[in-house]
Formats: sequence, C-alpha cells, structure tokens
Amino acid sequence: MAKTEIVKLDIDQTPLREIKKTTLGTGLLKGLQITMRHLLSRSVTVQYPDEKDVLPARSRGVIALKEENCTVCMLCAKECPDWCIYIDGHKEFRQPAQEGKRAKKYNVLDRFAIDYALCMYCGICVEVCPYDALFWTPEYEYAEHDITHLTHEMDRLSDWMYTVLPPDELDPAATGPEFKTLPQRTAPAVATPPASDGEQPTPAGEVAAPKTDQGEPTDPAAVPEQEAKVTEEAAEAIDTDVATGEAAPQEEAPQPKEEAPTPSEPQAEATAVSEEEAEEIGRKVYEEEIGKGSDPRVAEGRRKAAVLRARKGTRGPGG
Amino acid sequence: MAKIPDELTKARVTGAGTLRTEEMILNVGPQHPATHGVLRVIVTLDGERIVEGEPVIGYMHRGHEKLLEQRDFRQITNLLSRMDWLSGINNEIPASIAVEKLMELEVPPRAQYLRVILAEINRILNHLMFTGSFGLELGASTPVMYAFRERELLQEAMEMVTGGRMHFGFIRPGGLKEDVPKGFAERVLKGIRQLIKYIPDYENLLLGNEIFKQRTVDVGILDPELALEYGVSGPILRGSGVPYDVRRTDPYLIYDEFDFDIPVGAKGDAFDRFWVLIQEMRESARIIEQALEGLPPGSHLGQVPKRLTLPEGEIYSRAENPLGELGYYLISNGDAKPYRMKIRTPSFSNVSVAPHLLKGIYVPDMIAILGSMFFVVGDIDR
Amino acid sequence: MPDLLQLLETLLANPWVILGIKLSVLLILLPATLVVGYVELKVMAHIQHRLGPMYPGGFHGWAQTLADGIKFIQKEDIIPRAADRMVFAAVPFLTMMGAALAFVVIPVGPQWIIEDLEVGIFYALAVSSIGVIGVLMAGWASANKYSLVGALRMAGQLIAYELPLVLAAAAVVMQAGSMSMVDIVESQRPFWLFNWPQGLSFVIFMVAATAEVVRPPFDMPIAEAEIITGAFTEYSGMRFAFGLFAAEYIAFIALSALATTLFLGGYLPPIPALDWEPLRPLWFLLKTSSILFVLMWVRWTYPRLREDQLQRFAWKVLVPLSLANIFFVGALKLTPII
Amino acid sequence: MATTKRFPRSSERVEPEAFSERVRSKLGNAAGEVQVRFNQVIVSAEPGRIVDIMSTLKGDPELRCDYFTFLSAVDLQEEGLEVIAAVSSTRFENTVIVKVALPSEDPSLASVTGVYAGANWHERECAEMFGITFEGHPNLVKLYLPEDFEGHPLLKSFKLASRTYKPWPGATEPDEAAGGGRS
Repeated sequence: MAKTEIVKLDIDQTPLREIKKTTLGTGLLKGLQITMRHLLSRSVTVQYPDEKDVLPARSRGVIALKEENCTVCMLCAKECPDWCIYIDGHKEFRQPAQEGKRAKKYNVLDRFAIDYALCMYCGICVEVCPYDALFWTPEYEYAEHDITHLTHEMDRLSDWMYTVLPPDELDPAATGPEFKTLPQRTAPAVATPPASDGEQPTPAGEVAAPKTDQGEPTDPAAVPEQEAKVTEEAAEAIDTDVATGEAAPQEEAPQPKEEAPTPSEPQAEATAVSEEEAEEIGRKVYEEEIGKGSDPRVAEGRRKAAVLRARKGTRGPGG
Repeated sequence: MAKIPDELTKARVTGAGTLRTEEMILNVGPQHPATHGVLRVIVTLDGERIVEGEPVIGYMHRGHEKLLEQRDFRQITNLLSRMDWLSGINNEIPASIAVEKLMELEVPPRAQYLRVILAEINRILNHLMFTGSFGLELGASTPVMYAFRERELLQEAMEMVTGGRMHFGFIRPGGLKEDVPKGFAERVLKGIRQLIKYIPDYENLLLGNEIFKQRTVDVGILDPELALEYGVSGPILRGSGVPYDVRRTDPYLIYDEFDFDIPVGAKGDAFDRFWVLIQEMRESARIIEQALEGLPPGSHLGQVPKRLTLPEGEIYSRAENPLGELGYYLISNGDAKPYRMKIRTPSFSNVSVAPHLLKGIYVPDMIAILGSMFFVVGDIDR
Repeated sequence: MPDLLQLLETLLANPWVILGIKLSVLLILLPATLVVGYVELKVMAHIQHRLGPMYPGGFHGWAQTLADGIKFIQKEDIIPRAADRMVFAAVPFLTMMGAALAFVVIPVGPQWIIEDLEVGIFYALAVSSIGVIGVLMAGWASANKYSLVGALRMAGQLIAYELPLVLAAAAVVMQAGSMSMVDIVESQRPFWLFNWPQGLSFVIFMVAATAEVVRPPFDMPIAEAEIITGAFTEYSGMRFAFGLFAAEYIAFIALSALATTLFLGGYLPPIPALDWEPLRPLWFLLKTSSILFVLMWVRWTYPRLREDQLQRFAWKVLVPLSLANIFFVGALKLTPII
Repeated sequence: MATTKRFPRSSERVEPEAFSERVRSKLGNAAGEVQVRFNQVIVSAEPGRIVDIMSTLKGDPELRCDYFTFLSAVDLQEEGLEVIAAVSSTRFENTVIVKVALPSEDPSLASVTGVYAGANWHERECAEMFGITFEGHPNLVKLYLPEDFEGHPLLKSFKLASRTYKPWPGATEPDEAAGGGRS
C-alpha cells in the first residue's frame, strides 16, 4: 500500500490570556496588513458560467436511468423515502425458444419518472437497484422556472446517462467486502458485461461520455484522441459496473432489446465503416440532435456513441 | 459595556416621575440577518437597552421525531443529516452507533478511523462557518470569505468521498456506505495544511482586533453552573470553563486513541466562546492527522444483515457534535423502524439559556451573544 | 509649449469657460458615485480573495454600478401605508443634497472651484450635516421600529462626531488664518504633500469623517446585522439607491476631498518642482482617491463598534485630544514653523 | 485558569455499576428498579416522587448530576405514556435516566423546572407533543406548534398526514397504493 506521506503540521494553540490582553491599536494594524496581503495576491474564485469546477464521480447531481437495465422491480420506488419515483410497467410474454416450452413472462417499462422537486438526493434508489439501472451523475444545471418541469420523465433521465462518469479508483488500502470474489480489474473490457442470450454488450459510448471534453465535434484533430479516451473509460466503466453491482440474476433480466428500442436513438450502419464515414455519421447525429433542440452535451454524447457504434460496426441499442 | 444595574433600568423605565416613557417591543426575526435561519427573538426595549429577550422557536419545525418513526434505518441516516445541516456526518454517527450497539454489530477498524476523519472534517467545516458568520454579525464581512475559501478545500474532499456537500448520508450501521477513493488523504491534508496556515489570519482579524474585543469581552457572560443546569454543551459550555466533551467523558468510536486537548475558556464571555471555537479547529486538525497516519487497510463495512431489524430494547447514544452533545434515545420494538427516537440536539439546549443572557444589555450585544451561541435553527427545531 | 500655456490662460480668463467648469464639477458628481461604488466593489472583492463583478459591460464588469442603477429604477416604489408620505419622499433629496452642496467650496485647482467663499470650511461642515436630518426624517417617517432605532443612533452619532470634526478643522483654520478653502491650501505651501503640524487633527478628522459618512467601523445607524439598514429599512428601488447609496458615496467623496484640502495640500503637487497649473486637478484627484482607498481598506477589515462605545470614544478621547491639539497648533503658531 | 488543558477522563470517574449502587442507596425507596444498560443507570420512578428524585440526583454530593441532558416521553399505547428524563454528572461522568410511567388518560406530572431550570423548553415540547400536563411549570404554552393546533403529534394515534394524502408510488399491487401504502 502506498501510504500517504504525513508531514507533521506545526499546530500551536494561541493562549487565551495572551490574545485577550488589552492592546492599543496593534491589532488594528495587523488586520490592515492581512487584508492588504490578500488584496495583492491572486483571487481564488472560479468564474462560474465560464469556468466550472470538475466534480468528482460520486457527486450526487442528478440521477440517470439506463432504461434497458430496468426490470420494473419497483425496488427503488419502494425504498425511496420521499416517494418521488413513479414507475409504470406492464407484463409481456416472450415466445419460447423451443417448441413446447412455456412462454416466459417479463416486464416492460412504460414510465419512469423522478420528481426532483421532491427528491432529497439520498441515493438510496441508486444503491438498492439490483440491475444497475440508476446512476448518479455530477450534472447540476437543470433548474426550471416551473416546478412541474422538475419531474424528469424517462427520456430525460436516459439522456443524463451520457454524463455518467466512471467511478473513482478506490484507495489502495481499501478491501471492501464486496471485492473479495471479483474478477481481476485488468480483464478485457468487452468480455465482462453480463450479457445473456448472446446480446451485444451495451454500446460503450453510451455508458460514459466523459463530461470534461465538450470540444467542437467538427474539430478533426481532436477527435481520435478523444475517442480513444472514451473507449478506455467506457471499458473501465463497464468493468466496474460488474465489479460493484450485485450480479443480476440472469433469468429475471431477459429484456429483449428489439422490443424496447429507445425512440430517439439514431440508427447507425450495421457494418464497420472507415474513420471518415464514422465521423460523418457522428456529425449528422450531432446536427440532428441540435436541430431537435437537445442539450449540446447530450448531443455530443450521442454523437460519440454513434461514431463508436459505426466504427465497431454495431447497431445502436435498438439492434 | 458591562451589565446595567437593575435599579437603574427600572428607574429609567418608570420615568422617575419626570417624563413618561414606554417600553418598545421589537420583533427580531423570524426573518433577520443575524438569526441565520428562522429564529425569532421578542425583545422588550427601553431605548436600546433590552429589558427582556425571549427566543421563540418552531418556525422550522419539521417533525423529525415523527418522521423517523416511519422510516427504516437506511432512510433515517439521510434525514438526520438535515437537522444540523452544517454537521451531517456528526449527526449520522450516533444513530449508527445506537443501531450497532443494539444489534451487537462489529465495526471494522478502518471504518472507525474513517468515521473519525470524516467527523472531524465536518467539525472543521462547521466551525469555519461560524467563524465567518460571527465576524459578519459584528460587521466584519471579510473573514467569512476567508473561512469559505478554506471550507471549500475540505468540502471538496467530503464531496469526493460522499458525493454530497451538506447532506452526506454516508454512515451506515456497521460502517460506511463506500470506501474512500484514491487521493483522499492527500486532499484532506492539503485542506488541513491551508487551514492551519490561515487560522492566524482569523485570529488577527477578529480575536486580536481591538474593536472585536470591545464588542465581545465581558459580553454575555454565561455562568458555568447555569449552563450545566440548562444542558448547554459544546464550545459554549467549554467557553465557560467546563471541560465537558463527550469525546472524553463517554468515548465513542475510537476517540480515546487520539491525543488532543480540550480548549476551555476562562470567563464564559462571547470572546472566550469564539476563542474555543477557533482552537477546536486546530485540535480537529491534530486528530485528523493522527487518524490518517494510523488508517489501517481493510474493509469499510462489517458483517451486516441485508435487512436491518433491531431487537427489542432501548439505548441512549450520544456524541460530541460540533455544536455540543447530540443524543438519540432509540426505542425499538423489534421492527425495521424505530418505535420512538428522541433527538436531543445541542442547539436546543444551548439557545434555551438565552433569556438569561439577554437581560440589561444593548441590542448590538444581543447580536454578539446570539452569534456566539453558535446555533443552527434546524438543530433547534428539528 | 508656451503657446499652449498662453492659450490655457486666456481660456481660463473667459467667464463662460469658468462657468462651464463649475457646472461640470457638479455634473460629474453622479457618475463619480458610480465609479467610486464600482471601485469599492472591486477593492472589497480583492480584499476578500475574489474578483468581484466581471460581466456587466465586458471589461472587468465596469458597468456593474450602472446596471445596478438601472435595476433600481425599474423596481417598484413602495411606501408603507403608515408612513408619512411627504417626509418619506423628501428624504433622498435631502440626504444627497447636503453632501453635494459641500462641493461648492472644494478647490480642485485654484481656478477650479465653484465659489471660493470667505467662510468656505464653515460652510462645508455645516451643509454636510444636512444629510443627517434626512436620515432622522427617514427614521421617523417610515413608521418602523428598526428605522426609529437607526435614526436615534444617527442622531446620537451626529452629536458625538460633529464636535471633534469641527475642532480638528478649527486647528487648520488657525494655521491658515482664513476660512477660505483656497487660502487653506495655499497656506500649506511649505509642507506640500502632508501638512504635518496637523497630523493629530488629520487622524481625528478622518475618524470623525468616517462616523459622519456612516461607514464601518462606525456604521451603527445602518448596521444590517442588527437593525437592518436602520432608517432605510422601508426604502426600496430608486429611493433606496439615492437616499442611501448615492448619498453615502457623495458624502464619502466630499469628505475625502475636504480632508485632502485641509491636510494633504489639496491641489498642490508632492514636490514644488511639479507645480504646473494644468496638472493641479490631477494631484487633487490622486490624493482624494488615495484617501478613498484607505477608507475602503479600513471598511472591509474591521468589525463595527457599538453606539455607546462611539459616544465614549468621541467624548472621552477625541474631544479632549482635539482640544489639546488646538493648544498645540496655537503654540506652533508662535514659532516660525507655521 | 489555564486556557488550554490536557483533559484526561475525570479522576473522580465512577464506574456505572458503582454509580448505580450509589443511586440506589441515595434514592432509597423513592425509586423503583435501578439497573445499568449500555453504561447508563436507568431508574424507574413513581410519578409522585419525580421532584424528590431529581433534587436528590442534583443536590447529593455523591451524585451531583449537575448536567440536564433531556426530558421527553414515549407513547407505549396500551401501557400508557412514559416520561424519560436524563441527567448527567460531569464530575463522576455518569448518566442517569429516570423513567416515569403515566396513564394515557389525562397524564400529568410535577414539573422539574424548579430543580433544573433547563427542563423548561423540554417540558413544553413534551406537553404539546404528548398532551402531558406539567404542574408547576412557569409557562406551559406551545413551543413549536401554532397556538391553535389541535392534537398531540407524537402520540401513536396521530397519523402522519403526508403519508395518507398521496398514494404510495412503490405499490406493486393496486390495493397497496390506496390508504397510504405502508405506514
């Protein structure tokens, strides 16, 4: 364990009697000296709308919903102390794979909404979700003029997914109880997701579009590097998703993707394409999103997802 | 400066037969810049002299004790941090301790150390806030900005660990919600270092300033016996010279393993209370330093059943909060929710002694006294 | 160069030009309060390790106070029902007028003066107290207890600081042998930058002047944390801006200018070699702004006193000191120094 | 007075067991059962003796419970109400919790404000929350609640309104949502 170097601080008390003594003006002069020293040094503030602090991954800004992971188990709504999560769903039957077997029942999510006017940001829903469908993201700029707009419906909650950051690396000395039976963290990224029924792993770009790089999508020089980062972080995110989450019981999460395509998700090419074409697709997606009036960050996240999908030759979450 | 003799006050009020004068009743609050929160003080004035001052509370009563009866222990953690919103972690700790003691859960040493570190950071955050706001109430608007500068560094460390800035919700029965991320110790040390570097600035800007001394020395002298009778605790009691600190008298967590002093005042005036407040930040810094040094590797959470169901029983669990003794009287009837949870908050008892201090003083002294009582209205009203 | 000088001299001989200059001194006052207000915001911010306004107007938020003014104009004008409407409405004019009138006798340069009254200093000190009456009126007319307390504090403060202020100025008058402001400046020629025989008077004058403009550490009449801007609790919008802010800044500038004139050699340059007529207003401005800066610096460093402490300080320290100072200046008057 | 002192645990500290013995002998037959739980001394008392007990706890030189911790109550439903008062001794570093059983109907108890002035607000809170009358209290008016508030919120019979107005969104079956779901 790399132990932190502790440099002993020189902590001395100021004796009460000494400081309480009556003085004649020296205290006033000392005060002036202190304020002058600050006047002459650089300020420490951040000019908010222009500069923004980078928030840690654990920041409880807003809750994002990964729609396709939700099985309508209602655990979050049950555990919520404020009763601010509204979930509607219905049951559907899936054709059995083999003749003669019973059709399997599964839940389809119709509505998932969080009322942020009620939410107290405790994070219990994120904690209890057994299928890793809810994530915290550090976004905080969603103030509204109308309180009813603070109820974020499924599409808006899914959009927040693009801003989820991969979790921070833990302190080297930490041996959390849930880490004991886990695979190595160095496992290859694509192999780990608990994909059942031969499904495609979740598109990487969707898990983690890093919040920090919001560069212009048309800047060709910057893009490859960014994407490399995206893939890396996404890989890590998937990896840790598996690591931290309680493994989802497979039989309860059939969730055929064809049945519930994300409506707003743009469809990408099914075959791998060249870099330029991928870029072109990304740009189109971005313009389309901006045209629809999406948040630029969301548009940027979708652009990245589309580019990645195009390069890998996979379809969107719908395919 | 000193208190005005009673006969003099009376003579003025009755006018001594020459001029008819009347007392004026002034409502300070519930919306007033000096009551940080919604506290109302009804003062009867003779000129600018206060004949009587009576705090009226309840403007922020949220019925915590009733709400707690409807929630399980995970949900409770998140509610408790909202009482004294400046010391979230400190509010959560005794509740978890109560559950742990009733269920006989074991808390791993790493979790104990981390709890101490987080609690002491939170104590510093709280004290910095009051350092600044006390200056603000006396008209010095600069120290509060400096205090917030130091606060921000430690606040960032807290956010990095818990994800929250005020309502942490991080302590769980049996340990912590998560372990700390990499780089936590460096962050904390950076914050502590800057704090220690700048504490002399606060002292020179406020404590050492002649105007500040004029305003606080011999103002609002709290007699230690009276303070004890009212259950006053924390920096206010220690300012009166009573070295009562739950961390020492009834050690919880692992506080008995650390070396730290209990600063106590001599006279019990506003100056002493403020001095104690500032010195306590230094002691907290010392504790954090020792705890970071001794932080063992291991798990952050003990063996905890999935669903917390308490056995029947009752316990009074207390802790030294930044503002004084916080206690929970937890009665369980074997359910997942507490049957009754009485919350004994420090600010409630601390402010209840105020009518004794608000007699025969001037209006500005009232501000100095209320400012040096270091209360949070959410903590009074719950 | 000589041509230019000659041109200037002819220009300054023209009465219309003089009138224009005199008018501009008054017209400059309102924008000047905006500038001083902006500078104060910036000084405060940097003392507090911040940047202060950065957005309005683009460059370092230069238009912040202008924007504030516009905001104040847009706000609803509220007069409490129980208030004495006439008196309530008259207050902003009165508070602003007192301080503004003092500028009539302040010499920015020997020619740059609206009217060099024979009793200049007497007049300046007299009119600058009018504002206090405005505050008293505001406190009474608002029908608010906080306002009343604030107004009473103001009245008490007036009595406490006025005497030392006048006594400190009296010492200067003794030295100059005249009440005319230009004469007072000219009498400081042997000292140029700082009229050192008046060192004690300067300190007393500055303390009393801070109390007169109600700035910390003597801002008890408007103390926000105690009595919520005192007499102006019920004021809002434009009335608040003029009655409190504009009046405060005009008085602030006026007293700094007065102190410059009385103690820092007014428009005289720091060394005799630089004594060149067109530059004189510049010296005056420089000196006034440095006093303004020091007062801002003090304001953002100290907590505030209590009203009775100010009274005690004024009567037990400042008044005896200023009396002693008059004896001291009188004794100096017998020597060849002044 | 020293400004800062290293403060070890009080040299006069008494172990809870020994302190409970002292409490038992000093209170005599004024108190019922005296036991120690979680290092705290728990005394059950008759309603009529509360002031005596508190005075002894505070005044006896071997107990010296000078620190008033809290006073509250609990609604035990069928078994009536129970008032819980805690005081501590800063010198002997022990806490004594006094419990007094009261009937649900018309509960009343002598005020201890004469002994501990700090009980004032605690008793006011207790009175409005549980409907207990504290006889001899100098100013028994509502502390938190509005003057015209009816009912005593901390009694178990008082239902939490917010949980009855709104259907529980966590309901999986239709009948769960109605009537406030889980309480």
